[in-house]
Amino acid sequence: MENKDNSFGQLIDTSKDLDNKITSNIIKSAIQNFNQKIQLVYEKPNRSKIFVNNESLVEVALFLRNTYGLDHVESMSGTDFPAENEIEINYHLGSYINQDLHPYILNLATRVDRENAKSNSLINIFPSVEYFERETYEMLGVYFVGHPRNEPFLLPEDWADLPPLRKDFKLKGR
Amino acid sequence: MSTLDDKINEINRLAIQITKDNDDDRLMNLSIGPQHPGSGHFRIVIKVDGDYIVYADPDIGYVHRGEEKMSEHRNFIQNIPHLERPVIHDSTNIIYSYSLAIEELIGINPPRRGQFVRAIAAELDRLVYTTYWLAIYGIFLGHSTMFMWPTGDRELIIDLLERMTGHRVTHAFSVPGGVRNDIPYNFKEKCLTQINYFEKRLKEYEDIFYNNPLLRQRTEGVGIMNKEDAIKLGVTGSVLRASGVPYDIRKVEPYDVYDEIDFKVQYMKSCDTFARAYVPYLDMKESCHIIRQLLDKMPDEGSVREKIVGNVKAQPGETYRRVESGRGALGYYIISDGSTKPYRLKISTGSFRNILALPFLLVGSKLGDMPAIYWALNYWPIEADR
Amino acid sequence: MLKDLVNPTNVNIYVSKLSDVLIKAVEEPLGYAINWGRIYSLWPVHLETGCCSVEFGAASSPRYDVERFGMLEAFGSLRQCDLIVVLGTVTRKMAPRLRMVYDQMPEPKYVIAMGACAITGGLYLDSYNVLPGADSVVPVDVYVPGCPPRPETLIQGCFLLQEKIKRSKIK
Amino acid sequence: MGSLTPDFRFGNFVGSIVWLVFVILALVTLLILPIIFFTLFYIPLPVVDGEVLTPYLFFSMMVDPSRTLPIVQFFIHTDLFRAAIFPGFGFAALIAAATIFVERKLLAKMQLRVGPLYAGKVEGIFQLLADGLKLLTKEIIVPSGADRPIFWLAPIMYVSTAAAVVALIPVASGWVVADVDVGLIAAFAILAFFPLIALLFSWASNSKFPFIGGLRALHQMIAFEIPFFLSALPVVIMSSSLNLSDIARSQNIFWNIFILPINAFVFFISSLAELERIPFDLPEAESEIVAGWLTETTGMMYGLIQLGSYLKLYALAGLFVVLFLGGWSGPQIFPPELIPGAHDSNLPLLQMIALDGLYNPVTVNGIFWFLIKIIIVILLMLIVRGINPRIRIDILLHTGWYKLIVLTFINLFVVLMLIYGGVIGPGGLISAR
Repeated sequence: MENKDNSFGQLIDTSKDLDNKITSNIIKSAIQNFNQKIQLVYEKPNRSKIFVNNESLVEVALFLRNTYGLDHVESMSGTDFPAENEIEINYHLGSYINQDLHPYILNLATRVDRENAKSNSLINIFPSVEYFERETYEMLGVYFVGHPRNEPFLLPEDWADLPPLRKDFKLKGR
Repeated sequence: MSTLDDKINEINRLAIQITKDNDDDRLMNLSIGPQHPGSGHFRIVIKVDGDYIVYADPDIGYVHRGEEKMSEHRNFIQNIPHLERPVIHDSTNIIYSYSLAIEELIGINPPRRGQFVRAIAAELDRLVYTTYWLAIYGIFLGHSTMFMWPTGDRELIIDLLERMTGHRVTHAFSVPGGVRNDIPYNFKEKCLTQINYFEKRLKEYEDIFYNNPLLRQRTEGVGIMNKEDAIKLGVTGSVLRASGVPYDIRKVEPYDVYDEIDFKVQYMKSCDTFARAYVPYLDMKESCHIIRQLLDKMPDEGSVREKIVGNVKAQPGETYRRVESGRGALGYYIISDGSTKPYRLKISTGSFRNILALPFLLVGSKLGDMPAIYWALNYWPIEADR
Repeated sequence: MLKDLVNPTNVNIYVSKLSDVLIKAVEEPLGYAINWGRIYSLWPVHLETGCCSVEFGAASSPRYDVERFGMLEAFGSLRQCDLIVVLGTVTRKMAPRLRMVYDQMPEPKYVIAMGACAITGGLYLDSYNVLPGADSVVPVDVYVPGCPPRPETLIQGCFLLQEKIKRSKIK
Repeated sequence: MGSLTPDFRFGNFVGSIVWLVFVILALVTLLILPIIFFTLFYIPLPVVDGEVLTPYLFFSMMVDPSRTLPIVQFFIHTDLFRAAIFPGFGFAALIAAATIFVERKLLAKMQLRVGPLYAGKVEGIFQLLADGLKLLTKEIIVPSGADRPIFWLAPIMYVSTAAAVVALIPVASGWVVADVDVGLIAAFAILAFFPLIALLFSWASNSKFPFIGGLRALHQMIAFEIPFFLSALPVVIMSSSLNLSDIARSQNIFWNIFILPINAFVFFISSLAELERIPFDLPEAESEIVAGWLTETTGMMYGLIQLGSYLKLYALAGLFVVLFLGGWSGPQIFPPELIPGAHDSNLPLLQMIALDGLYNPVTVNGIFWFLIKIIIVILLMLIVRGINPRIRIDILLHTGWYKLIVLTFINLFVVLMLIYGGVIGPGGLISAR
């Protein structure tokens, strides 16, 4: 899975030096701790993205929270890639405790199978992820194991169609 | 006072229990909303034991319009009008971070004067938003004068923005590459006059509203969310700053020209509802201060917009940009596949993150505190629903 | 002769004629008076369906002040209200609630569809969760266009509704 | 919506009224007058002052002032007039209606608005009429599962209870509907009915929010009734009477508010709580429990309850005036006669205009000062609404039980000390009697 060539993860701005050394330290130590399980996708000023195997998502998240104080989720989203038959889940982690990491956002990405979309919930590590995961569940149909409430949230209670953010859900007239 | 983890477990246990229809006869089920004078476009299902709330569950989505899906079918410029609709009274800020993200994807930089004009519009919009918020807070607490005064003064700032952009609330003013048009003639003087008047009025608001002993009694020591809980719940904006975390994106990750501006991050350490109600007020004061500096430092001439073609293609890649809106961090996560439309667009709004704190604050408080706690969360339902 | 005129059938006819005359005499002035009362006492329900609620709030601000026409802002219970202003987008989740609110209100009741979304769906024409207009859920009396309509436009819509009430007959 | 008439014009309205008048005239001339005259043939007419009272004589008596003024005088001293019109229901309802209008205008002016403007050509003075007409013709919805008799009765009970309190308020010396010796206790006893009606109605309407509102009303009553009684206790001690007229009369040297400022304050606050007005409008708190116990009221039920609550406002303001502001006492500013010399002249028209025999300068003076004072008190009650938010139920209970009761006792002890010191009270240094 992790050997796949990710066309969406190219570096956009490689010329600038990283102004914050801590951020690159995070990536380095994370990769050292979980060798082969973590893959660096890109590194930009104040932003970086790492790709994690779905099985080790929880332990990586726990490591990041406990070691570096990435304590809350700025955003969490899922993206449908029908060509690769996968759904990518992104957790944008930020920190309130660590003063040096205030401007920094780490994109923790993982991929699940599209047909049997099931991922481990991070709700016990980041309580702030609760509503984001519920939203992802109904918008993309990813079931979060360990999340207490996988149920409709934004959509009507009687929604019986495909999850709307999947690419094969067509809008009328489009 | 139990810890946050206990509360989370308790709420989840109750949620499961209620979905199983294991109702306790002692409790009364109340559905606050969507037609309720104390709710906006959403519903809170609460259970009360006497006057105490034992369970609260926000039921949002009444204005869910599928903006994220719709924007996959429109190109980058066409997306602007419908993306600003979630917060029509703070529309510059919600487009601000979109513009920043698209600028990063396309690879352009707005001219310096354009950055200043954009920042001025954003700060004025923050004033418009916060005065409306304050007005609704007044009416929620039964203070009808506090509804009328801010809505009246808000019109003056709206007049300024209308002169500047051409519409009352939905400006579509900030675009990728700068702002749509230059500021009108004599804008600077008008703006300064208006800001001076508004600061005088802010003082009067404090006298009639924040210094009112009844309001103090109602809000002080109510709905306490201490620093650790606030961080754990990942709240943002004024709610976070009222819990003693001085975190303002304008300061910690300055965008455009905010690194040249001298301002203080307003925060309070009392962690209660009064702090959450008072921090936006302090923000308004700070915004007036910022607008003065922006007007002062703005270059007198120069272009305000870097023109891009209508059907511009972005480089493939992804970006996450955020600004400090009236409700806190407002981020756009955009994935582009190199075409003229975004492949995936995700809006992470402050309201959606703050509403998570609502059940934790409501559980254990009294029914009478419900409107005070709810609206002090700086929550705008449409923005959360998108 | 007299016996022909005064038989039960004829008396019934006379009485009904008389009552017709009386009803006609009383109905018109009373009707005008009641209609006059209704047009200056339109209390809207606090039901917010979309983002036009901001401009609805602005319409009761000191500058526009809809209380001049007898409209009260932020009124409590829907049982005492006469007017629904559909404030913008009607989503699929909101539509049953909108209908429920309409059904619970006492007669006579009026509906104003405010904003492009409440008229046709507006910008959200192709969205999966938005109905193409509020008139598929509730009968609409007046459409107020704009995205969002300015408060002046809403006030003009209220004038149109008043005009409509003036011309309607009392039941 | 029904069919549309082609146009609405004021002319049409006038035309329809003319048609109504025409119909009435035609009916009177063609039907009613003949019937009257036929009956007059068979009925013996009464004899008044030695003359047979024919219709002609009746009409001629009506225009003779020497005969009509005594009739009017007799009429206004009947109990029916007092209960229905002057110091009773009609007068209070007029003041209540004026209060609603003034409240809306005053709040609007405080909030930099204009308030009602277009209903009625001058400053919207007919706004209330418009609201009333609309509410009269609204459909009345009875919720399913409601207790129908109580649901229908409660609004009427509310208004009649409010009218009962109004009946106890003396407007001037001798001008009171029910001059009972235990007037103060009766007033408090009747005032305690209101929360019970609220609770009954909220129970009868079979809905959740009204139920919470009714319970809140009961809580509020229990917390505020005791300071309410206690704040009136020193007044009773000082004037040694429970009769409201006697209490007002006993203040002709000094008003009670000068000796009992704290009690007057407590009484004012408690009456705000009794009235369920902001900041104490918890039973109707909109943002928390929709409209509280009024949630299920429709149409004229709502109108009646509003009328009742404003009647109550008048009654409590009147009670405040009687207990603390000296009732109707004030300097005599009205002349002994409306037109000097009218009593002695022989011109009947002049006597008619001067209301000879009807005009009593002391009474009119009393009514004038009473009205001035009551307007000031009502305005004070209205202004509180513009500058305060609503408070929470537990703060309210705490205020009632812990603060107000203690405050009343402070002033009570001061009064007792003054009485035992022989300064005030019956036989004191400064005393009314």
